[in-house]
Formats: sequence, C-alpha cells, structure tokens
Amino acid sequence: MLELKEVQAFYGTIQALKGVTLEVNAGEIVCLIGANGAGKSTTLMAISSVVPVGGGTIAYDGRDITRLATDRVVALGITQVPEGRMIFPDLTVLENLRMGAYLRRDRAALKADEAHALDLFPILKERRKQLGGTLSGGEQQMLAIARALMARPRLLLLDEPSLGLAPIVVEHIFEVITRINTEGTTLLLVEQNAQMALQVAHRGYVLETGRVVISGTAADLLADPRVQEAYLGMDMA
Amino acid sequence: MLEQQLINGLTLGLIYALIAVGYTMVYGVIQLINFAHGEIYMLGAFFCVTLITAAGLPFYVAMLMAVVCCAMCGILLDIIAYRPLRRAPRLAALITAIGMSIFLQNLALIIWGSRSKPFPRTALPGYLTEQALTVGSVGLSWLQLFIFAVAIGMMLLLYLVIQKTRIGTAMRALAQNRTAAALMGINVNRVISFTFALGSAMGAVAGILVAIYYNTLYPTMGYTAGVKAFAAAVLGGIGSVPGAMAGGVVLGVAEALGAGYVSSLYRDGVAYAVMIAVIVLRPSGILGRAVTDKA
Amino acid sequence: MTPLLELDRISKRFGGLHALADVSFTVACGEILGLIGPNGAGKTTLFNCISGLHPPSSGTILYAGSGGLMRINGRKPEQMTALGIARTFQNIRLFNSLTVLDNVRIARHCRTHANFVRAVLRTRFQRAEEQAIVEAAMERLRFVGLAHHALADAGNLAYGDQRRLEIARALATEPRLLLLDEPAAGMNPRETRRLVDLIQAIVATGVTVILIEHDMKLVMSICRRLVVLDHGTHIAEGPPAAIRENPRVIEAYLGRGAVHA
Amino acid sequence: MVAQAKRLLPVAGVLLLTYPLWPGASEYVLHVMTLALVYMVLAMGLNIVPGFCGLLDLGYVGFYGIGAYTAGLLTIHYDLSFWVIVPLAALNGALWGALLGAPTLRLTGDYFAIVTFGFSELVVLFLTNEIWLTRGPLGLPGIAPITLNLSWLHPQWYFEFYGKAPNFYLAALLVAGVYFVMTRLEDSRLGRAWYAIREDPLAAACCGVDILRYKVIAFAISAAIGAMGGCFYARWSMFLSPDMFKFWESFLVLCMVVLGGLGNIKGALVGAAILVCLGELLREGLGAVGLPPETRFMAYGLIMVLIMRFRPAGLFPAIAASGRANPLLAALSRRIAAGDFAGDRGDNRDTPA
Amino acid sequence: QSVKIGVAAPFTGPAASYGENIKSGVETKVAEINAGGGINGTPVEAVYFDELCDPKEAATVAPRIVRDRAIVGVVGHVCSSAHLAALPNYVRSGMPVISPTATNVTIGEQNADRAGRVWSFRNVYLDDYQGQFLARYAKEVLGLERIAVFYENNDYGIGLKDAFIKEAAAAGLTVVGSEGYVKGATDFTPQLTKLRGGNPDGLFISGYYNEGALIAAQAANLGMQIIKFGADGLDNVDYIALGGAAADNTYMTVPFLAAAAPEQAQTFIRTFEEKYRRDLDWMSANAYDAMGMFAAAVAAVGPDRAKIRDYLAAIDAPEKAYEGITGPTYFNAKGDPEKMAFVKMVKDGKFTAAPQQMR
Ligand SMILES: Nc1ncnc2c1ncn2[C@@H]1O[C@H](COP(=O)(O)OP(=O)(O)OP(=O)(O)O)[C@@H](O)[C@H]1O
Ligand SMILES: Nc1ncnc2c1ncn2[C@@H]1O[C@H](COP(=O)(O)OP(=O)(O)OP(=O)(O)O)[C@@H](O)[C@H]1O
Ligand SMILES: [Mg+2]
Ligand SMILES: [Mg+2]
Repeated sequence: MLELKEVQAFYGTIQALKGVTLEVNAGEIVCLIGANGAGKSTTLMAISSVVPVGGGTIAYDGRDITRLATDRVVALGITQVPEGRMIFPDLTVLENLRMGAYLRRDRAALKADEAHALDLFPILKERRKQLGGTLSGGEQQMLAIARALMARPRLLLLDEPSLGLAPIVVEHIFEVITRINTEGTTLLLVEQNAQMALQVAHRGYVLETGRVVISGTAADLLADPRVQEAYLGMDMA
Repeated sequence: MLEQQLINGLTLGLIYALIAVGYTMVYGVIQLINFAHGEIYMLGAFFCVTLITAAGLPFYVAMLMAVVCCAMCGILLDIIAYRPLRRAPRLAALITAIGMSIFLQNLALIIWGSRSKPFPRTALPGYLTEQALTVGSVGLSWLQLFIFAVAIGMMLLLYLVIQKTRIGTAMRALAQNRTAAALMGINVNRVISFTFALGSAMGAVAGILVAIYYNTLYPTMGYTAGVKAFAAAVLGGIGSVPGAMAGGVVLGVAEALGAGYVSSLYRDGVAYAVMIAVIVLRPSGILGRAVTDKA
Repeated sequence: MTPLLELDRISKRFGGLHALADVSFTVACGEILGLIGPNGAGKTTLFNCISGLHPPSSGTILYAGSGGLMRINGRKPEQMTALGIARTFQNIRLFNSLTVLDNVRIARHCRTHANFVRAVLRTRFQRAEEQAIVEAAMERLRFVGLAHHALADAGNLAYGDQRRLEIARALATEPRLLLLDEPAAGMNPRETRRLVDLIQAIVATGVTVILIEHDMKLVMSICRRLVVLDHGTHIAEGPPAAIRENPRVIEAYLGRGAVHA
Repeated sequence: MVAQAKRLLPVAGVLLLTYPLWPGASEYVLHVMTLALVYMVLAMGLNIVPGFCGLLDLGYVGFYGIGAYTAGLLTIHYDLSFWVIVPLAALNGALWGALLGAPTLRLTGDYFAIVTFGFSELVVLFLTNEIWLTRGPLGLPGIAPITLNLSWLHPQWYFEFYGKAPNFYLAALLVAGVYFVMTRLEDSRLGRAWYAIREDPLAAACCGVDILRYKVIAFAISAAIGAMGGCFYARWSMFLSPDMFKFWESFLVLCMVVLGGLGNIKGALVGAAILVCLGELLREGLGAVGLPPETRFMAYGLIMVLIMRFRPAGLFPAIAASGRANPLLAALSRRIAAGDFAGDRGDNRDTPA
Repeated sequence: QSVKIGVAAPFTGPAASYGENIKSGVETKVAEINAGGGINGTPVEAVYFDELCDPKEAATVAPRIVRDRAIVGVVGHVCSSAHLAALPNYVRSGMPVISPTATNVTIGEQNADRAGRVWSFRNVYLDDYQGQFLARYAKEVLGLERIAVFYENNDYGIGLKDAFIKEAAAAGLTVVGSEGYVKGATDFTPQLTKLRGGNPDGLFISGYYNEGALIAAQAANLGMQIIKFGADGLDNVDYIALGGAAADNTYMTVPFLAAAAPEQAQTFIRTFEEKYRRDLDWMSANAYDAMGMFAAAVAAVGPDRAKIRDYLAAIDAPEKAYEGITGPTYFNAKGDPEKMAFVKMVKDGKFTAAPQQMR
C-alpha cells in the first residue's frame, strides 16, 4: 500500500533521513521504533509531505506521491497524528474534531463519526466545549487521535501516541489502535514504548540515525537481543 | 453638537473598521502586520476613479471591478512578497511589508501623479450626494447611510464567512497551527490567498467610500489610514474581526470627540491616548482573548 | 522528618473548571515524592502553583524558610526561584537559540549580583563573578553529562539531552526543592535508566524532588511515597506498594493491566 | 562572502574614519557619513529592545525626539554646554522610557508595539502643538553648535564644532562609546537575562529573572541611547522640527536593525550604514541613469524587499553571539576541543557535585 | 557648458504636488531662456533635488547641492521647516538661495552669515503680511463680523493665523473660534461642527488648497453657507476641482492677478497653460520669477555665487525692483520681499479678480 524507497530528507544542511526504505501493506499495523532523533517523526512528515523529500520516492497504491502537496496526500486517505499533538488551541474540542473531517463532504455520516470518536474517549465528551489549548497533555493526545479518525483515513500515521499518557489511557489507546485496525484502517505507528507497540503490531522497523537497521515481524523484533537491549528495557529494575 | 460629532465619529470609525478588518484577518492567519494594506486601500480608490473616468464605467460596476482588482492585488502581494518568507523570522516579513508599502505608494505617485484628485461626482448615483435627514442642527447624509450600510453589511458577511463556512474554519485553524492545518487536508496557500483577497477587498471598499465621502484621493492617502486602522485592529484585539470593528469605531469616535471637545490639534492624540489606556487596562484589546501561556 | 513544603487545601479554578480542589499534602526534606494521576488531574497545575506561575485561587503554600515555615502563595516565579524552588517543564522550554552553557548561566541569575554599571566597567568583582558563573554552570553540566556540549546551541541537542539540560538549568538555581514534570516522557528505556541514576544522584546531594511521571516502572522504583490526584482532588497517598493495590487508583489511573506489571 | 565582508569591515571602518583628511573630501559625503553615524547610535539603542529582549518597539523615534528637543531647548534657553546636556538628555530619555515601560511592558507582542507607536505619535503631537515650549511646526532654529570649552585649562583651548569634520569625529566617538557599552552589556548577567526573556519569558522567570524589571531596564537604556543620538543631532543640525520625528523614522531604524541582523550589534552598525547610503546612492544613481527623482523611493522599497527575500535573518544573523570574544569561553572551548569533558559523557555518576 | 541652478523641492511624498508646481514654473522659465539663446549664449540647466519637504532630507540635500561647483544658485525650498534646516549649510558655504514659497518669518533671522551677509531671499509674502491684509480686507471690503478660523498646523498656517487674529482684534472683528488640522487630514467635520456653533459669517482657511477645498466642501455639507477666504495657499485650480460648488465665494490673496499682470506675463500664462493643461498657480509663478532673478543675476555678474548674492542683495529699493510676472519685487535687509497683494475669488466655478481690490 505504502512504499518508501531510499527516502532522504534534510533540515537545512542537516540530513535527517539518509535513505529509508520500508513498506506498509494494507490492513497491517507497522511499527517504527528507534532512539530519539533517529528520524522517525521525519519519516512520517516526509510521507505527509510536510518535510520535503530530498531524494528517493514514496509510492501509495502504486502511485508516486513524493512531491504531492500535503493536502493532496491527505485527500488520498493518509492522515497523521503528529508528534506534539498539534491541537488547534483556540478551537473548541468539537471544532477540532470537525477540522479533522475538513475534506469530507458526507455530512450525514459526520455526526455519527463524531459521536463514535467521543465514545472512544469519554473525557473528550465532558470537555467538548472547552478550547483545545486548555486541555491537559493527555486529553490533547486523545483529541489528536480522535481528530485524525474523523477523516476516515485508509492509512493512519501515528507519532508516539502514548507520549505522556496515564497508563490506563495508554492501554486504552492501544486497544483503540487494534480496534481501528480491525475496522479496516492500516496503521504506521511510531513508538518509544516499543514493548507495547510490538505487541499490537504485525511488523516493525528499527531506525537508527536516519537509516533502517533492523526489520522483521513483530515477534522477531521482540526476540532480537539488540532490540531488547536498546528499546525494550528488559533489565529495568 | 454631540449627536453630530457621534455621527461623524461613527462614519469615520466604520471606515477605519473596514480597513482594520483586513489587517486583522491577515494577522490572524499568518501573524503578519501587513503594512502594505493601506496601499491596497489607496489602490481601490484609484482603480475605481480610473475606471470611471478613463473607461467610462458606471459607478457600481467600477466599484465592483476595483474591488476585484484589489483582491487580486492582495493575492499577488502575498505570492510575490510574503510567500517566500513563510518560514522566515516574523520581522523579515514585517520589513518586506514596509518595503512593499513604500514601493506601491511611489508607484501610484508615478502613475497617477501627486495631485489630489476629486471623485467624479457626476458618476455617483444622485441620491448619494444629498442630505438624508436633518433634525435640528444634526445632519445625516445618504452617503453616510450608504457607508454605514456597506461597512456593517460587509463586516457581518465577513463574520459569517469566518465563523460558519468551511474555509472560514480553515482560516482559523491555519492561524493556530499551520502544519496541523495542512495535515487536516487544508490547502494552506490557497486559504492564505483567500484571506488576502478578502481583506484586500474590504480595504478597497473602504478606500472607495473614503474617496467619495471626502471627495479626494491621492497616492499617500494609504499611510495615515493604514496606521489608524492598524491601531484600531490592535485596539480591538488583533486577530479578532469583531474586535477590529469595535476598535475602529472606538478610535473614530474618540477622534471626533477629541477634535470636538478636547483640542482639534490633539485629535489623533486623543485617539492614541484612548488606545493606550484601553490596552493597558485590557492587555489583549477590547475583544481579544488573553493569551494563556501554559507551562 | 522535617517538612520542606506543606500544601494546605490548594484550589485552582480556570473559569468554571476546578483544576485543583482542596489538595493538601506535605513534602519532607530530602525525599522523592511521586505525583501521579490521570491526564488532566491537575498535576502540572499544582507545579504551576508551587512555582508561582499561576497563583492558587485559594489555600496556603507553606515553605520552610530560615525562620520555620512561611506562607509563600502569591509570590512571583523569580521569588520562588530565589527561595530555592526550581522546576522543569512538561513541554521542554529551553532557550533554544542560546548555547547550552548560556542556558545554565542564565539560571545563575538569582544567585549573582553584578549590575549595569559593573558590567560596563568590568570591575574586578564582575570578572570574578563571571568566572564563578561559568564554573558553577560547567559543574552542573558535568553533573548531567552535557559538559562536552557546552558551546552547542541548546535547540540542536538530542531530545534526551534537552531534558537533561532542563534539569541542569534547574539545578543551577541551587534549589532545595526540584519539581520535575514528566522528565522521562519520550525517552527510550536506556535513556530512562540514565535519568533514574541522575535523579538519584540529585537527591543524594540533599535536594528534595517532586516527580510527575506516567512511567510507572520509573515512579515505583525511585519514589518512597506517592500522591495521587484525580480530577483535581487528592485521592490517595502512600508507599508505592499500597498505591499499586489501591482500587481507586487502579480504576482512575493504573488500569487493570498495570496491577500485574 | 559574508564572512569575508566581516573581516574587511574593520579595515573599511578605519579607512572611512580618515576620510575628512583625504584631499578633496566632500562636505556632502561627510554629512551623509555623519548621518549614518547618528543612525548607528539609534540602531544600536533600538536593538536592545527587539534584538535582545524580543519586544517589537515601533516608537523609538519618540525618545530620539525627546532627546533632541531636550538638547535644543536647553541650548537655546540656558546655553548649557553639550557635555552637560548629553547626560541630562539621556536621563530624560531613560525617565520617559521607564515611565512608558513600567505599565506597558506586561503587554505581549504586538500590543506592546502599538502602545510604543502611540507614544511616539503623542510625542510628535506634543512637539507640534505646545508652541509655547517648542515653537511647534515653526521649528527650533538657531541652536548653537557644539563647543568644547577648556579655556580654564589653557586660554587657547576653545573649540567649536562648526563645519562637518569635527562633528563627524564627535559622532564617531559617540558610536564607539555606545558600541563599547553594548558589547559589554551583551556579555554580562544583564545581557543574558535579556536573552532569556527574548527566548522564553516564562522559563526565564523560572530561572529567577524578574522579567518586568529587566524589560524596564532594557527599555530605559534603549531610550537613553536614543535620546543621546537626538541630543547630538540637535546640536549638529542646529535646527529641529517635529517633522523630523515622524513614525517613519522608527520604521527606518527598525529596518536597519532587522537588516543588519536582529540582536547583532555589528549588524545594527552595518544596517544603518547601508540604509543611509542606499538612499543617497539612489539619489545619485537613478539620476545618473536618467530616471526621475520620483523613482527613488520605489527603488528603495524594492531593495528592502529583495534584501529580506534573500537574507531573511539579516546580514549578520548570529544571535547568540553573547561573548564569543570572552576569554572565559575561549578557554572553555579549548578544553572541550581537547576532550577534557569526554569522560563525563558516560553514566558514571558516583561523584556528584 | 551650462549655467546650473539647483531646484530643491518635494517631488515625492505627501507634499509632492507642491514640488510639481515648482518644477513646472522653473521648467517654463528655463525653456524660455534657452529658446532665447541662453544667458549671454550659455544655456541654463535646472538640477532637481527631492527633499520631501522633510527637514532631515533638506539638510542632506543642501551639502549635496553646495558640493556641485557648477550650481550657482538654488530655487527652494518649498516648506519653511525644510528651508530652515537647509539654511545653515547654504549660509556657511556661501550659496545664494531664493525660496518661492517659504513664508515663515523666522527665516529672515537665520539667513545671514557671520559677516552679516544675507544668503537666502524669497519672493513670496511673509505670513504676517498676508494675515494682516486679510483681516483688514475681511472687515473693510467683505464687511464680515464674526470669523471662524481654521488653520493648518504647520509653520505657514500658524504664522498666517496668528497675524490674522492679532490684526482682527485691532480691526474690530470677532474671532468665534480657531481650530487646527494636520497636513493630509481628510476629515474636518468635528472641527467644523464645533466652529459652526459660533455662528460665524466668514471662514478663514489658513492653509493650502488640498485641505482647503475639503474644508469648504464639508462646511457646505454641514450647512455652513458662508464666505470663505484665505491666503495664497488656496490659489490652485485643484481648489475648485476638489471643492466643487462649495468652492464658490472664496476670496484669496495672490501675488499676481492674470488680469492685472504685465504683458510679458500673458505670454507666460498662455505657454504654461498649454504645456501643463491647467491654470497657472502662484507657486509656479513665483518659481518662474525666482529662476528669472537668478538668470538676471548671472547675466549681470556671471556665474559666481558670491557675486550673485551681492547682486540680489542690491535689489533693495522699489526703483531697482525685478520686474517679474508677479509684479515688481525687491528685498529688504533681511532678504524678505516687498510686494503687493491682489485679491482673487471663486465665482461660478472659476477664478476671477475680486470686484474690489484694496491697497
Ligand atoms: N525542525 C528541525 N530542524 C532541524 N533539525 C531537525 C528538525 N526536526 C528534527 N531535526 C533533526 O532531525 C533528526 C531526526 O529527528 P526526528 O524528529 O525525526 O527524530 P525522532 O526519531 O522522531 O525522535 P524522537 O523520538 O525524539 O521523536 C534529529 O537529529 C533532529 O535533531
Ligand atoms: N491555563 C489554563 N486554562 C484553562 N484550563 C487549564 C489551564 N491549565 C490547565 N487547565 C485545565 O486544568 C486541568 C488540569 O491540567 P494539568 O495540565 O494540570 O493536568 P496534568 O495533571 O498535568 O495532566 P497531564 O498528565 O496530561 O499533563 C485540565 O483539565 C486542563 O484542561
Ligand atoms: Mg519523533
Ligand atoms: Mg501535566
């Protein structure tokens, strides 16, 4: 479904991606793990065309989307929950949700989806009239995910969804991830919490300084000693 | 006399408000103080008059075409001057805006000459030049009523566009986080262009109204009006459209009352003093929202 | 146990929202207190109250000064810092375009005195003080392991390094009480482990720490005592083992899965 | 290219300083150079507020005007010596800066900008309308030139700064003085507090910086320097009129600062030199290629746009320049290069500070 | 080689239209001289310097003009404040200047060098002369009683207004109110509303034609159908164009009247109107004469700044007066002109000589 070939990206003169090759098949949850600054977020941003691609190609359903503008990419069904949530602080929770469905025209289904999204995260229902900027970190994260779901994406890019969330919410979010996957959405998931991510994912890639260094099925990665040492924290006290 | 001064102030204030709206919208969306906005206002008046005198068009047609031309100028201004600076520091864009303002003003000076021009009265619909009603010593002209109607109508329309339409919400979203807006599928450049077009159109309308009201237009007219309108926009709470309206009216009335009761020489002074006082007491303008800095 | 900080029925309202409602607890000198609770429980808000960013709507904050406990609500952030209360931020807030060293040097502000005249004249006092500032800053940077990056721009540091720089900056104000807001967020296990070591080293120097964290492994391993907030109210307090079993905490925060973690 | 330009700058500066001694030195060029020096003082002064503290100040010319009129009036009515007036004018500027700053510096971003703008307009209105004091639009002519009266030391030592060259050197001295003070402040506790406020006021407060206080200090110093510039200008031009202190001047000085590179002292100098010379070059150049004088400002605006287009961060963008010449930091950088701190990289934390 | 005369005026910025007036006057004179074979065979060239009516710019332009040794005289500056700012340069470096428009009284006190030689002259009335004249004219000829004063807040407007008010008191006129406005303002209704309250029968507009026309129009809108009068600042066709019907019944003092002008003026007026397609205004006329004086001086003493100054300073008595199109002009010891004033009025959308002149 999504195919990255030798993708490179630059911030000014700094090369953040040095040739990332990976693929996501329809119906999968693919997980991207790696240390801070490895280029995970940059990879997602390159897919969404927020960061210009400096080399290599990105194909979606066989179609080259490397140079497509961000809004065109979104229109194709690729939505992102960006790192740092990027909630619209001066829009209410409801308005934020509606922004998620910006490109959608099917008004009828919108209401239902809205209700559905609020059911996934009941706390948002309580806060639906509050401004996005005044939500707590965790609430914002939930809102960001709910907002992305409003677009009914075919491929959802999730950047560290568990960051800063209470354990109970993390659990909940991973449940939601599996749920939307079974409902038919393909997911590309970036996570620091590799343990949990690999438990829900089908396959995974490990990124180091802008390159894919290990790839395999989730089970393989979980068993890989290099992964265990660096990303799973097995020997934690 | 008070009533008369209030009417005068209101007329002036609504015109300021119309210009201020352009500032506020652009500011709201890309945090840029578009100092060239005053020049768009000037261009509006000149386009309209040129279309009437040179092309012989009837007033309403000329006005409409001038407004459309200005909207396009606004878009061009954005594409040529501001778009390349989207990621640059804010002040760079501000300096560019000032540069464009100087450029446009002097361009107009070369094209149309520096002499003040009268607005071709004969092209105006007859009723616009007449007095609507006179009560005692208080007079209200049709022209003033026309200005009230156009200004308030345009601003209501604008408010609805921003609050109720899809592109309006997109404008608001864009204002808050450009990347996130793009990730929602919003065509950022198109929405910004739309904002410039809308703001410039309002500015052009204001320019034309002023040219009729005072029966004069000259290339440097954009400067003072632009500065006042900018003050009005900030006074109202920059980025807020109803705020710009409130700010414009407050400033206009303060000016008229200041000239009438305090000292005609301190007329602008009164306006600025009121502005400073309001901002000091309400640090985010009349209708602006306080910025919450979350730790 | 001598109390360093005592919160007495702290409340904070934002418009109609009660972000904090009558929260009371005490922090003893030298301890690491864990502050946990669901998202939006008011943990960060509590830090904001203590550090003077948002004064509480009601309630008292007592802090051990030279002459016993004193009431410190309503003081401004810089006054709190001068009293020895330092903090880090949930969303990292460094001075990005300044160097790492400058970030820490700025934090020496409240412990130094050179003014305009001295700066212009470069008096002997000023030069000595500048020297001392650099030394103190470098000491903190070495402590967190960033000394070799001293002259790099803070904004260019790796994420984990930025978190540690925030801690170094807070330490440079010579705090007695250090408020850490989710220091491990976004860190991988290896980095988290280094952070644990760092926090323990800080406590070893006699600094009292309040720690907000959602990483239960981390919290449970280094805190002796936890306070749990939910919807702005204080719902539980006690040693990790007890908190882990507390049904209210499980229901509101930990979730069923965590009981066995 | 910029790096080379940077190295050539001091050489060019010194060469220009000898200009009055060149044979055939023109009064006009000297006048323009002196004007550039005046603007350098202003640009350095303004730089403190937007450059160091990150606050947009659109009313700088107000302080310039206050300084100029203070000097002009004190000269005309009391015949005070320039050397007495300079500190008085600077004090008066600082006073107004503090008075304006204290209530308004709480304001964020553009609200502050508009208040400063309003203030400068009020200053101009005052100068225009209080005719009893300032003669208003009639202007203040006949201000005596600067004199240096050391006749109490030696009966021959009486010197009048009449004509261009002496004033040029005096202005250069003023620039040097302000530059010296600015560089010292930049690399000091005060300068760092300002930087912190610029970068993140909230974090700065949590580092113990009293934001309001340091903003007021910045504003007052900036105002004092502006007033000093005005003071020199008054005695040099020997005529003042409120028209000289219009909003446009604030813009111009701001453009100089941004063009040079916000927060960069050298940048402010270069920005001032460029914009002043640009106006004059265009006056000469456009005429030479047969364009009418009307095109001058059009070209001026266009060039400003183009510079920002290609160097949006200004000519000398280095912001965190704080103390690169500082020997302490030089020593530190040598130690880092030598790997002195390499050992601290690891996880050994058994020797806490 | 040619004889160069500098022309310093605002060609850009808000006051640019005044610069245009000056330029057309000078251009006409230069063309005329050169068509007649130049001055003793040498062509004349006018070099234009833009100073935006801005004192700071003027102070920069002045040394620029002085530097060019080929320039032997300056026609300028337009605004008194710009003139005052530039003056120290001219005085110090010895450059004769004739301003066709700067009316501020102070200039006469600042234009002499240390040897007492005056370098700056002008062929325009001073503010106080016109102000006094108008006060008497209003009382004696127009028969007005209650006057509202509306002045521009600049050197010109204030100078004129002060002189008027002083003389008005002496002549027995009542000044019912005095309001000001700033250059470039477009809205005068608040002040007019206030002035209307005093029931004036005459409105003295102490300013220039741009704003003057708007004032007349807005006064009419407010129902003030009264006589307006002002000084030479109002004298421009644009006053009628912008003021429309409201411009009627305005009286103004002018340096010359086409009707009363000497024969040579009639040719000039025709050439001017053909070339610029507008009525002649006094600024252009004064600039034309200022240029003429320089030409006469160069013809007599050659292209030498000091000699030209001496020549101009020697025109100090009626019998030595320069016969220009604005009538005979000579200077007093301060370089200020002695000229007589005419009164002109707007009638049915046209300028005509006022039916009654006054000595
Ligand atoms: N806006 C930017 N400007 C300059 N460099 C950047 C920028 N954003 C990221 N980088 C650099 O690019 C590299 C990759 O960053 P990226 O954010 O993709 O990492 P990541 O794997 O998502 O890390 P994290 O776990 O911290 O989110 C890092 O070295 C980072 O410093
Ligand atoms: N400045 C503010 N204005 C309005 N509401 C606020 C503000 N700051 C916080 N809140 C509200 O107060 C509540 C508590 O927020 P707080 O940030 O303290 O939560 P938290 O416990 O730190 O959560 P998290 O773990 O997600 O960071 C939230 O519901 C939030 O929406
Ligand atoms: Mg990331
Ligand atoms: Mg928090």
